[in-house]
Amino acid sequence: MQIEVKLFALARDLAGRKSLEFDLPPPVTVADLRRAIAYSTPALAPLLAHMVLAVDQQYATDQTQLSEGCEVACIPPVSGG
Amino acid sequence: MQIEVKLFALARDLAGRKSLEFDLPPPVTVADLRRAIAYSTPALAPLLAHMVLAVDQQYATDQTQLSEGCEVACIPPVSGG
Amino acid sequence: MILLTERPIDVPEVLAAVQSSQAGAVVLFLGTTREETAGRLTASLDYECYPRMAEQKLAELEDEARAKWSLTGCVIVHRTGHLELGEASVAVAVSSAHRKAAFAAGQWLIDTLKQVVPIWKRENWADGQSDWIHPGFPPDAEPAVAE
Amino acid sequence: MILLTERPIDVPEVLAAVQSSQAGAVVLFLGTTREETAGRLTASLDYECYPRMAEQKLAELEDEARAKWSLTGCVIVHRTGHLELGEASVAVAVSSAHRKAAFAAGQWLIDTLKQVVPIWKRENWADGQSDWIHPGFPPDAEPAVAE
Repeated sequence: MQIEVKLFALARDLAGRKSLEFDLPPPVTVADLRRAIAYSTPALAPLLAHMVLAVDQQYATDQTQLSEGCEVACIPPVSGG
Repeated sequence: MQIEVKLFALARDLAGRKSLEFDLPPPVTVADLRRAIAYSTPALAPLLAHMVLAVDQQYATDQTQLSEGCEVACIPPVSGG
Repeated sequence: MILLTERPIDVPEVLAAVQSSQAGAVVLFLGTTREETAGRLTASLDYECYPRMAEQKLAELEDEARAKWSLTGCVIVHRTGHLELGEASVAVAVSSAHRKAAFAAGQWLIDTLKQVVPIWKRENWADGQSDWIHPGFPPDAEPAVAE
Repeated sequence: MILLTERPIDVPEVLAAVQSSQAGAVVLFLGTTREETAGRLTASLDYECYPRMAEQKLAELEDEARAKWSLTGCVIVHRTGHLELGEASVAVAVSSAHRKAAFAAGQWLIDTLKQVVPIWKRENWADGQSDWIHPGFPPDAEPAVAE
């Protein structure tokens, strides 16, 4: 399953790119994707523990199942306002 | 002692004038002045029980002593804002 | 800064007076003329005040708010005279480094202003009648007018 | 109404969008760029957002506020891109028949926005360094930056 993960703010700076691409065998949960991110991009590991993943613009838990074509993003701690 | 009492809003409308004048023998307290107002201007009596008197721009109690030249006003319940 | 004025309240000027690069938070409250009060239609309002005491009480409110909270700016403006529907009768603006202080001070200022500052509102009803609004008087009046 | 914009926030327009003769109370919150954060001087700020999710979360905030309180108007505007000192990064404006609802909704909206909307601030310090602000990360960072 093709998954693109959007990166923002410090996560993008640490990874040196705006998104990460993965091809993982289904079924894939957010927890699976977290492990793939940590493995592929060690520079993100310290921040990853502080990030929530969003699936289709909603905050997800480790148990959330990913589906083909869903939109995934890493959300570091927010500081708007 | 000459005392002028300013009237506002419904108090002024009920009395039909902007102020009341009294000449009372000192010492004069706010309670004395209230009695004089009720006696001289019966139209104000129902509202008078709901009014606070202000002496020199500060809310006064019945015990407050009036002094020569002080500024006295009847303050009906306020509705600013 | 406090002001009683017969002219329309200049809201951008009120905001400019409290904004500062020291303050991260600005809270503005505007009280505006409502068309309907307890089911009755208003055509316009008149506000009267006891000018010398109203100014003194407003200045005391600013002093008390600055003593209670760490404020960068504090402006209270109350309109007097004749107001049409939708016009602002009062503006309270505060700024602070922290938004909690700004919200708390803004709310305290308008709540306390409505309790202690000698200003009175007359509702000119759409049906042609006019009434001074004195909360609690007459004792059997509708209670909704002071909000 | 919600808006993400790279242009300066038009505050009079925000206020006009919530004012109404049905609403007696308007509360506006402005968050502005502070010169000093925990003793360090800021030269400017950049805000980045995840546009699609930020818009969705802002719209959810408006819906939730309208469900919790009886509001006449509700506008949330967040600036993105580059901001100079003193500029407003966020404006929240609500109107209601009653001021308690307007204050409560305004405070809840800005508090919740700061917790859930995917927007990030980068401080461009006066000393030339730049830092993304991620409250709680790194774990030993100064805690004062998120206020």
